Amino acid sequence: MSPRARGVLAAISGLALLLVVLAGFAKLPDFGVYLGPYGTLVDELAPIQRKIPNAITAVNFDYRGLDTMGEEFILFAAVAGLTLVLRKDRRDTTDAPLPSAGLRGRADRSDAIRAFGLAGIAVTIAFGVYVAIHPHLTPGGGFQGGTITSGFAALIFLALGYRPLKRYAPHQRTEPIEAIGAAGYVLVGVATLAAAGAFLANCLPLGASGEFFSTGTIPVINLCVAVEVVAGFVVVFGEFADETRFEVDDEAEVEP
Amino acid sequence: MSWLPYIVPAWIFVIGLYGMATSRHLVHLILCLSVTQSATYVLILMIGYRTGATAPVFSDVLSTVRATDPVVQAVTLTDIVVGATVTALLLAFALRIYKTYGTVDPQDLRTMQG
Amino acid sequence: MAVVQGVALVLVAVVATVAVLVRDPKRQIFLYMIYGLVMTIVLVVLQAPDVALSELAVGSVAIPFAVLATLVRMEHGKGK
Amino acid sequence: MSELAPLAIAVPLIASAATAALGAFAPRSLLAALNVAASAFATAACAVLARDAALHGSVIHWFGGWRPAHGVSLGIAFVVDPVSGALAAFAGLLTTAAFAYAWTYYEKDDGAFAALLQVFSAALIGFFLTGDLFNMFVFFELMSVSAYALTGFRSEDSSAVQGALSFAVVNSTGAFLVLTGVAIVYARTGALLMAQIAHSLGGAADPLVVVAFALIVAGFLVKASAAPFHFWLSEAHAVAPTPLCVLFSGIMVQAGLYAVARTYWSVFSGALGPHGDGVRDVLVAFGVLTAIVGAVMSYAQRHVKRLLAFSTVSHSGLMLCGIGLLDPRALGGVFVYVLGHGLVKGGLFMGSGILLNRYQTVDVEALRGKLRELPWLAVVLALGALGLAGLPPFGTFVGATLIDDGASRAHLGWLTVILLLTAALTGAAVLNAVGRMTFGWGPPPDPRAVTPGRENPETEAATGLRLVNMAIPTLALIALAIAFGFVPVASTAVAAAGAFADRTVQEAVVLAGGAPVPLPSGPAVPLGDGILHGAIGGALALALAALGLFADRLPIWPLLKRTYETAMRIPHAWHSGIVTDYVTWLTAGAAAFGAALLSLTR
Repeated sequence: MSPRARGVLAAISGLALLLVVLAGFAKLPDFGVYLGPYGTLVDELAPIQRKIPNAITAVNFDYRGLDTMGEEFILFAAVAGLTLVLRKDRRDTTDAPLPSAGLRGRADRSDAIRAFGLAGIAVTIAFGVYVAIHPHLTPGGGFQGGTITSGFAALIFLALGYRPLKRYAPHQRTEPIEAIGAAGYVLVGVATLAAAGAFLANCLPLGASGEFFSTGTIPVINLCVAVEVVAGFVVVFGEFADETRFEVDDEAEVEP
Repeated sequence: MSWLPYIVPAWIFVIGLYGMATSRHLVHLILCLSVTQSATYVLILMIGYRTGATAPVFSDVLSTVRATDPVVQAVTLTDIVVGATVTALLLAFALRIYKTYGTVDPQDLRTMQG
Repeated sequence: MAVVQGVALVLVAVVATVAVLVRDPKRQIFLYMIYGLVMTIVLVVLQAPDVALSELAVGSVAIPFAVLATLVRMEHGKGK
Repeated sequence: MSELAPLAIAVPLIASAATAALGAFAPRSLLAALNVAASAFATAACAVLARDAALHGSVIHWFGGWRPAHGVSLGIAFVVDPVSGALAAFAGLLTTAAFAYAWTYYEKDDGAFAALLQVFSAALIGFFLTGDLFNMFVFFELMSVSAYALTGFRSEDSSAVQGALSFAVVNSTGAFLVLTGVAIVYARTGALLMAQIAHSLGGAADPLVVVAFALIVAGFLVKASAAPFHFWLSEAHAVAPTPLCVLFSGIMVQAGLYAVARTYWSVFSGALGPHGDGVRDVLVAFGVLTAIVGAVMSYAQRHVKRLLAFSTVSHSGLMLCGIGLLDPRALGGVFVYVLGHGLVKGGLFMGSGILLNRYQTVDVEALRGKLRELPWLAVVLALGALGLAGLPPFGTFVGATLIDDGASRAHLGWLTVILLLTAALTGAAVLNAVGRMTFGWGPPPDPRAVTPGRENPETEAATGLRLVNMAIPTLALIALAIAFGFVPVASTAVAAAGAFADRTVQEAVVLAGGAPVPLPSGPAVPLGDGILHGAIGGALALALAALGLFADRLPIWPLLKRTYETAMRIPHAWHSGIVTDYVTWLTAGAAAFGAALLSLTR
């Protein structure tokens, strides 16, 4: 199709799809009215059954823990695929250095930027870890905290440069850690299957609601998720940073 | 007529599709795909929303305040992270294609015709 | 609350439209980051703080980082 | 016994993570053994579950131990009925075969291929076994993402990455359609467990239910490569590593079809039952279109892997017709067909992999006359071609017989003819290629046509041990495909499809904890007509292949050739290789599918 023909067809069929979808949406319950028994029941039961104040975490890591396990492996597969495509390719074709500076022209990275960067990195890690380890008490968890924490790798690269990234977040070494995080989740499932007769069923003492060591298996699973998400995103950042690597810069890069 | 807010996710979904269909740059196309996906988050969270309710995080166990649906939030939460990694995977593909062909205009990439 | 929600929803639809219709990825990525921020606000007003945290980290840091790195690499011409 | 259900996915996943973590250090043979063992375990576990489900009724595993309270489900269940168990076992079997075939395949790889393939197979198994609609979506995504990564695996070949990108863009969009459908059905019912959704939907359909069904099914049809959602398939197959094509064509596409059947029968059949005729018409129409487009395009290919890929499109259309008839007998036929077709197609792809390995190309014209060096392979490919055409005793003919029965019961006699013709045409496409490659028959290619260059060989040249290693699984699959026709499965399959389609029993067992119902014995299935049909199909395939090979000796050849080439310009133009075109077709197809369902179920 010519671009014009495609544009016309896309506009017409997009409009048609919009109408079809809206025909269904028109029969949705009014906005702000939630009828379903599922969520209501979880809201009622989670604090009692799991001694957990955060019902979302209870769904994520217990009631629908299998979904989360699947999502963990989606992350795992996507990161593995990305690494495969980028790294193999760099090895095969682009060993020669590229001519000019990349995302971070080192000349214009002043001391002030470095200082802000370091502060930002510290705050990011602190906040991320805090969010990651308290999912059973407050909003947060391995996914949210993990993505925030991994932002430190991006900040190192942006504020300090390529070499510090390689030194403080060596992503080739975090890959096995990512796999371990993913495997950990499944192993918890297998262990609980052996101990309690159902995959991912809780078999640890629940403790008192609101305490750090409470809610049984949830903190364990959360830790696996956090490890995997941090490691996974560090790999993503590292791989893309590698793409903008130019040897000219590597020579002149200053350690912080 | 309180279903009118649902026009928003439907619109985002379709405009994202339109952007993909008419895209002339793979990175643009991938970001449009990501916009299309975000329509599903909005839709799902709107469905679980209840007027006047709080987030389903109870500071005290015997809370009587109504809360929104935790299931939809759990579902969306993991999906966002996954969406991000898939986007990253697609960007890696686009980059690889660029390195070979020197172009990322879908119109110029027709080696698979047939 | 209803007004805030209405405004946020309309805003997110508008920003999405603009982010899609801006064809140049170098400019689109900044609109995409704004879209991520607006989306975060929508998630907050829909009482989903957990989701909002994720969206903030992903939509405003992770994806833009990958996109910018990709675009920088593409500035330098094809390999080999 | 239900503990086996979660283990069937847990063991491959652990093997995958272990392979990824140890890939750089552990010896290759150890990793290969680990992966074959994990796949074999998963296969056996699913087979045991399927057998158990047939003997004692559905096997249910509640994750986290959360059984439904007061008829409301809190968690996720794996619900293994004979059909889902058997298909999961088949997925495991093909994975095991693929691992065996790839044993010495990627010697420079640090385990990523095996790790991803293992995730892919776990996702397939989970997809078949789950009884929860959102969980099904999760496994759908997991299957897709690992498949994208695997498709782009040979990234030194840039067209592989291009194919992977098309695949990923189109399939992700399909997944969003599914998710939107799941979301609105959740808004209506507040449930994600299929049995509970079905219970809650009751027997009434309104536009919301119809649109939810349309979106979910349209999304799954992307995976099932129904026209006009099929464009990604030939690109992904053409470039994906051969062991993967076996799984893509053998079971992944069929997983999409399974999901269509599952969605209809387990979730929507109560609500949409009164509008069954409308649903049937739409599904059969899309199925017929797919069967024809796939067959015609298959016949026009000279790249063997693309040829086989389009033939998969055609057979997927045939199976979609079988599902669309909404008849348990035809549905049983579809399940038999999945197995029969998967074995044949798997064998054919493995054969094409041997060609690629030995000659660094799968272009038919480049291989003209070369296959004489490997006569056994020519025989295998020709046998496979006849299997595609449905010649007895290949298992495909049993499935086709049952689907034909369903068609005549629905008074759609014409459908039988179309399915026979398209299947024969896909067989003819392969026979045509075999004739050219072995004997150098057929008119020479148009010199104006571009000759595809050498492809990147997937492995070191196949000599000695490696050739044997690739030949054994190839021969095994074709042999199994023939043997399968002698197994009296038809009657059991119809009974299993009946149980699969029985929503009320599923609700009682899953939701209310009722006693599982063992599989009743199925009706007798006379195969006499089917053998005749199959024989006609085989003969037609030979005739059509001969037409392609020897028509240049006919006096009307120039006219014939010109007409054919002019007519083929249209479908060739559709398959433009431009990903944005595919997104446009997907949008148009989804809109048309939804609009047709809305108007026919009013």
